[in-house]
Amino acid sequence: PTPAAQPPAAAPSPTAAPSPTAAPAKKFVIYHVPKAVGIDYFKSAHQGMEEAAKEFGDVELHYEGSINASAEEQIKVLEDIITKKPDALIVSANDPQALVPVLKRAREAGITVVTYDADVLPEARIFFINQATFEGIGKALIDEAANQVGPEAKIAIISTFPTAPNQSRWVEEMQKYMSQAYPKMQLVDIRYGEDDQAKSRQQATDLIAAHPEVQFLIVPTSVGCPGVADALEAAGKVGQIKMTCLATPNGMRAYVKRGTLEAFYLWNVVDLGYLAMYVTHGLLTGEIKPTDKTVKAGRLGEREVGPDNVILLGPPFRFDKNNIDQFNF
Amino acid sequence: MGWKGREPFLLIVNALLIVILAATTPFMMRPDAAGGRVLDLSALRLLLDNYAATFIGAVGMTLVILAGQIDLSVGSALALCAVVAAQVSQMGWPVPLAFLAPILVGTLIGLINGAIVAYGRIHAILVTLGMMTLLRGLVVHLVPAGWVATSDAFKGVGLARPLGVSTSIWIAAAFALVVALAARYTRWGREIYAVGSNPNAAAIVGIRPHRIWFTVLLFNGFAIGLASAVHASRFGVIQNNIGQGFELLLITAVVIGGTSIFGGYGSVGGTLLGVLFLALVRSALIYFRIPALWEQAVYGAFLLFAVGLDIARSRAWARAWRGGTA
Amino acid sequence: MREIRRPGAIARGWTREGILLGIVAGLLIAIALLTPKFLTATNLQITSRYLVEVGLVAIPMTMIILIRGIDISVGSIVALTTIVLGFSWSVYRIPMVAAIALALTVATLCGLLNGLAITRLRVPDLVVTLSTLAIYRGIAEGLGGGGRVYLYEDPIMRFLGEGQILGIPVGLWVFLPAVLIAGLVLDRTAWGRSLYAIGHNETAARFAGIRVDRIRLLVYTLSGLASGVSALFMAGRLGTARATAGLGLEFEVITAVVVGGTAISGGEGSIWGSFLGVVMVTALRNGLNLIGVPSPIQAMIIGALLILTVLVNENLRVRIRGWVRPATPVPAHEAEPAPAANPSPHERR
Amino acid sequence: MDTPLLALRNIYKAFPGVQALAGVSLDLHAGEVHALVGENGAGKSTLIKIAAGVHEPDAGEILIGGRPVRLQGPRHATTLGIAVIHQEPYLFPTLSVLENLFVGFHPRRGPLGLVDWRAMAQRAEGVFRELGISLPLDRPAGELSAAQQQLLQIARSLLQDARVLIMDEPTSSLSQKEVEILFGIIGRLRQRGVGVLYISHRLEEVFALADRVTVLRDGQWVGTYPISAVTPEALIARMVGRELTQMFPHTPHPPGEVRLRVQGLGRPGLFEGISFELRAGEIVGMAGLVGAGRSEVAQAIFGILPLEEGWIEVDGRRMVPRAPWEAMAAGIFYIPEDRHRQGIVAPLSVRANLTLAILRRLARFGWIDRRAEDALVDAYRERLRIRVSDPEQPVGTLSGGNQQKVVVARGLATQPRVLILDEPTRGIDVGTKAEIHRLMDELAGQGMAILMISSELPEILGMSDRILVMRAGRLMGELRREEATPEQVMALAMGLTSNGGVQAPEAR
Ligand SMILES: Nc1ncnc2c1ncn2[C@@H]1O[C@H](COP(=O)(O)OP(=O)(O)OP(=O)(O)O)[C@@H](O)[C@H]1O
Ligand SMILES: Nc1ncnc2c1ncn2[C@@H]1O[C@H](COP(=O)(O)OP(=O)(O)OP(=O)(O)O)[C@@H](O)[C@H]1O
Ligand SMILES: [Mg+2]
Ligand SMILES: [Mg+2]
Repeated sequence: PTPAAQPPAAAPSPTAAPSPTAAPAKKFVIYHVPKAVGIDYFKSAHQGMEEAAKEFGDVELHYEGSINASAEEQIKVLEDIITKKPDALIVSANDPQALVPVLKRAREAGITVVTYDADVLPEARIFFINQATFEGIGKALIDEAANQVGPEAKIAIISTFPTAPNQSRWVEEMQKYMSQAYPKMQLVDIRYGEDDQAKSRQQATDLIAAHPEVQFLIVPTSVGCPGVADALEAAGKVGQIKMTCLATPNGMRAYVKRGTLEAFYLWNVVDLGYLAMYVTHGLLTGEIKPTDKTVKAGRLGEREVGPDNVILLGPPFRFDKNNIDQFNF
Repeated sequence: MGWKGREPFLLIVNALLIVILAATTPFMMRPDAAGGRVLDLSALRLLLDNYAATFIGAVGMTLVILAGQIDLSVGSALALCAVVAAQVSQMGWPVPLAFLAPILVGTLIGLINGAIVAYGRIHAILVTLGMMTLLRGLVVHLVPAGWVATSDAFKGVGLARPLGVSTSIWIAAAFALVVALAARYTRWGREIYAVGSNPNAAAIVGIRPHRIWFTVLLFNGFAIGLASAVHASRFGVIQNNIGQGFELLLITAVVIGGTSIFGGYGSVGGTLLGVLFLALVRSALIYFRIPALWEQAVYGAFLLFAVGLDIARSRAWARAWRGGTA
Repeated sequence: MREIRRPGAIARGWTREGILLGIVAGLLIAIALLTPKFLTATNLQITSRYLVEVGLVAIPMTMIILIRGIDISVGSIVALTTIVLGFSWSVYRIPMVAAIALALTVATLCGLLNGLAITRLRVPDLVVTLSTLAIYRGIAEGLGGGGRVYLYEDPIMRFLGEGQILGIPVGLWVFLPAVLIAGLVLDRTAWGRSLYAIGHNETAARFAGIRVDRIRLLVYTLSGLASGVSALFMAGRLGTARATAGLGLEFEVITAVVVGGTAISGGEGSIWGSFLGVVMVTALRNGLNLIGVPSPIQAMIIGALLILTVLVNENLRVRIRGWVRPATPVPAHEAEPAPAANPSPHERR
Repeated sequence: MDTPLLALRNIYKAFPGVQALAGVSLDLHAGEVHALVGENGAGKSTLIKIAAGVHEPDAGEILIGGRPVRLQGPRHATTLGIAVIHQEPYLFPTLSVLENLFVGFHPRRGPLGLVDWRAMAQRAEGVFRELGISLPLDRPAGELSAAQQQLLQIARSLLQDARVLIMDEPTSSLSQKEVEILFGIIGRLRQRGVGVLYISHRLEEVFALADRVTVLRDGQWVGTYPISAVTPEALIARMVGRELTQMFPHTPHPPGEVRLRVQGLGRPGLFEGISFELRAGEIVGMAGLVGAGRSEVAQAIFGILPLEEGWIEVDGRRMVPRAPWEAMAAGIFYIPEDRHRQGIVAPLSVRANLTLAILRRLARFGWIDRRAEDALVDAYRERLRIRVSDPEQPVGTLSGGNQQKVVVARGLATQPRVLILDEPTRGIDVGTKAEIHRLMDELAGQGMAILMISSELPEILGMSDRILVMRAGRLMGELRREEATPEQVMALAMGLTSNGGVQAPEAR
């Protein structure tokens, strides 16, 4: 419960091949820096990147990150990577601002910086590959609640940390959309599971008991989602209280099949990685320029570049019992 | 020592908390269809259920602290054991084996901690600090995907409710009872207190402090193994960051329960009441609708206030005691 | 009677620091040999910034642990300081210098409050700082409202975070003198001596007229101040103020201090040791990153190395210690690393 | 006599920097009380620690019941029937008195061998009855007074039903009454065939109890004598290696102005209505039985125990000290009785311990002047004959008496205007005792006001200009040097008669 306990020396590093020494042909050295290692979501994105890298053949891709998803540790990782002078960085940022100085330094050192999944301030990167807009996700989740329990649903949110950038924005957008589209819908409480499944479970347990009127839970985090689903199962509330999440298919497959939740949302993470790699590679070869208004991305086709150099992958995807077995990430 | 221990105080505070919660929130009394209020113990049961692993871990930690040592590796050990439990259950092993495997792993970790402390002659805080990092690295390394699923049969054990109470609570209660009795009535238990109170004096009366430290760390490993089996059997998936901050939670519960952090004084009962206190306060914050942003601050203030109150009380009583009988 | 040694106070406890110095030196050489990137100016500059942030807090932490206390609220003090700094500057638009002064005042007050609760209420150190760990961070979260402030534009903050004087990061200009002064104070002054006496036997120290409570209050206040200063450098480096700053800092600091040879049972240790501990932990991480070890493996290596270092240090030291420790009578067959009788927790004060 | 219960043959033991024992032999027979005497640091405690399995001898042989044994540790010695009261209190401060009595050999019962708390309580009550004491069974031992801790240790050793009982200065913090009870018990044990090895610096105890006496000097065996064959003077000469002149070097000084006035001091439950004066150049003795509350009064004056009633006046300035440093600033210093808890900082060096209370005076701008410190340490080392191979040696490795000397030296070094000494010569050998007394006399001569708390009647009678007697937290009366007799002091202390118009208060 106290957030202070992290392994003191959990830190950064690379996974892939040993450092480039004598490559015959010039290869682009690209580091993929996720929020943290050991999370399947980023592994899936990496899979997409590898797929694209294979298509190019001239990319040496590394996967490096800290054990904990914290901006401080991510900065340490980044600084050590910059020391190695790679060609490009693909980053999912733990903090939109804290990473700015270090990424700027990277750019000053001539390194191409692209963010995906979680952005930093535009000045610190060239493109941001956006999986889905905040508005789109807020809308999808709230609509799901309205569809399942009606436009007057009493809902509650169980998020990660109050300081988590993406989650805070999603929550914001949900509230905004809710008041516009379903003025009678009511947000009863917001709780934070701190990216810890036991904590998420406890918070969910207490929340549904403390607010017996709650009908629908929204959990915009793949870490918290199974914990909340477990809480519903343990409390015997499955069916009475419904829920939806942002989560990955592999993690939630069993719950969906059991009927603990009907559907959840995400985007195709593999495609997200694929797109990020295409954009990065294009920047390195000069095929894509920072000022371009559209980019081409292999099997995905073409994507538009929005304001602030944001490239959108597409709308969020709804996973349910019928389609979940088509995905493996 | 009765008037000095924290047990009576915590008992009263916990009872008060429960009564207030029951009277003012849907904690135990929920509205029924007719508009009245009916007794419903499910929230309390779920609360105990969610903290069952904490109870078990805290009991183990109590012995370690009583003996004058500390174990910071419990969080990482919990994670490793839980991951093992999940994987074993996935491999289709029978449920009892899935329970046994994490216990074995935990005991092995305890054995290593204990052996280094006893034969390396260094304080457990140093060993377990290193172990905490090492094991967490191992867990992330073993579970690169971030999580492993538990089998349905295994999870079913955690959700089963023989005689209306979940298996987790049965296990925790039985474990705590046995350890509480052992601490008071076995030679080992008393030697733990003696070594924690004064290892030199213990050596003079023929107790081997290092042997005691070895055994409590070993035992704590066992306790963590058990805790993680209980923990894991309640989740559908086990994430590799599980148990982060567990050590601090256990230590908090132990010292709130009145055990001296320098060893030699305290009780298992106090620790149990300490865990219950922490759990109730955490939940109360939600029932009382404290905004989540201020939760931490209120929680901390509550801890400080409660312990401060108890210390003021025991000082006042000590004074009265002296004045009264002298 | 044999010749009387007159070793300086530094030399008296030297063995432990000596061995650690050897280990750290060996480690640095090993890293430098394994990766040429380690000894580059940029790398050393960047790494030294973390060193400063952890090291500044490690100084008062060493003193606190010396007197048998502990302060695990430091990370939360960092968070609160950062939030106060950022929000007073951006929301209330007060000048950065004033915001810094305000932030440092708040940090010092946090330390002072810890000290007051410990000395006045007589609540054990661990309980107080466990509570304030939650309280201070809670207030930071509450004040920050989950938001953040971007500090990167401010020149003072940028200077703290990235500035250099004579090619040496600003932080080091504060940290190294602080280490030197604190180290000498502990070794050579009456005040420093008192810390050791309190750590070993608080009652006896009190009977000798040492103002135990005032000292305790002071070291906790210092801890608050140092956390505040550390927070400034951290905020400068991150260019951001938000409530998650300093999460887990207490563990890093305590690790460095105990690896540096300070005994958590009090009375033994030194600033020099803690300094080496900080260097070791920081260099180890940085080195492993540069070598390219994946982070889970890294964590395992660091954990194992910590244990190994302490094992080697303590056991070599025992071999060559003479009477570094009291040879309180102990069974011939049981060497005792543990301290003598713990004073009763109910010891009347 | 048949085979000795315990025999030590040609024992050697060295510690870093010192040869503690060099070829010492000793045997102990059934039903015998064998006294062991020698100066501080002579090696007495080391010898019995070897017999108790605490230390391993470098060379030599231990025979128990005639059979040579190699002791594996203290528990081994215990199982062979050896019980020891160590000079340092080996207690468990956080554990109850009851538990302290039994740690290491809890009575157990049932098939599971569970600790039998009821039997423990019963046996404890039994041994307390035998000793004529009562200690609160559920109180943590760390809260007991030094005297109570010593009684606890004695009770503990009696509970072990040993054949050999070794006592290292068991009476050092006991007063006459407790000592007599202990002697009664030793007498009974002797009849039961128990052999008692008895260490004491109080020669009158040695002569009252012992059958034979062994003298150690500098770790060497000097000789073993039947008690009838030696006189106290001869014994001292053998211990010290020279003749001692005067035992209590007292020269009365004309008392000067009032230095300390104590008015109506009270802390209900501990002491009440304490009023007296101390004049410059005076040594005032404070007598009483153990637990009379003398230490408490002294500690209240020194600001350790918060006062609830009354005040003190130092050189005419009224104050209520709330902390020792406040009392020190006013010119008061207190040398505590409980050297382990309140006196030494065991792991720190002799030097650091000795100067602990005057660090500020030794410091220039906060930095300690090492030269001045060393000079001071050397001076007191010589003066009090502190036996230490190197001032950097941790105090905890000194012999008990030498630790006490360091504590006394620390107090003397503060050069206060009012000095309170609580059992200052406890555990100190006759030679140094005289030296400390000489120092006190000298300091009084220089105008210091001295209050000496002591449970040793000869010391009280020999050193004091006036004697205050306390009983049960009250001041029972005051005797002038000329009129004081041992009987009068004891009578006041035990509340038997009244003297000089002072009426004994009701026992509480
Ligand atoms: N653990 C130890 N380490 C180093 N020196 C020691 C140790 N124990 C005892 N000594 C030394 O051995 C010598 C003998 O000490 P011992 O305690 O036997 O004296 P003693 O005769 O009992 O004196 P006292 O009457 O003062 O108690 C002393 O010089 C003492 O400093
Ligand atoms: N034999 C005993 N039984 C019960 N209580 C005791 C006994 N001896 C001492 N006490 C308690 O301990 C308190 C302090 O005892 P302490 O021996 O310090 O008194 P004192 O007069 O200062 O003794 P000393 O003669 O050692 O200086 C007393 O107030 C008394 O309540
Ligand atoms: Mg002795
Ligand atoms: Mg006394």
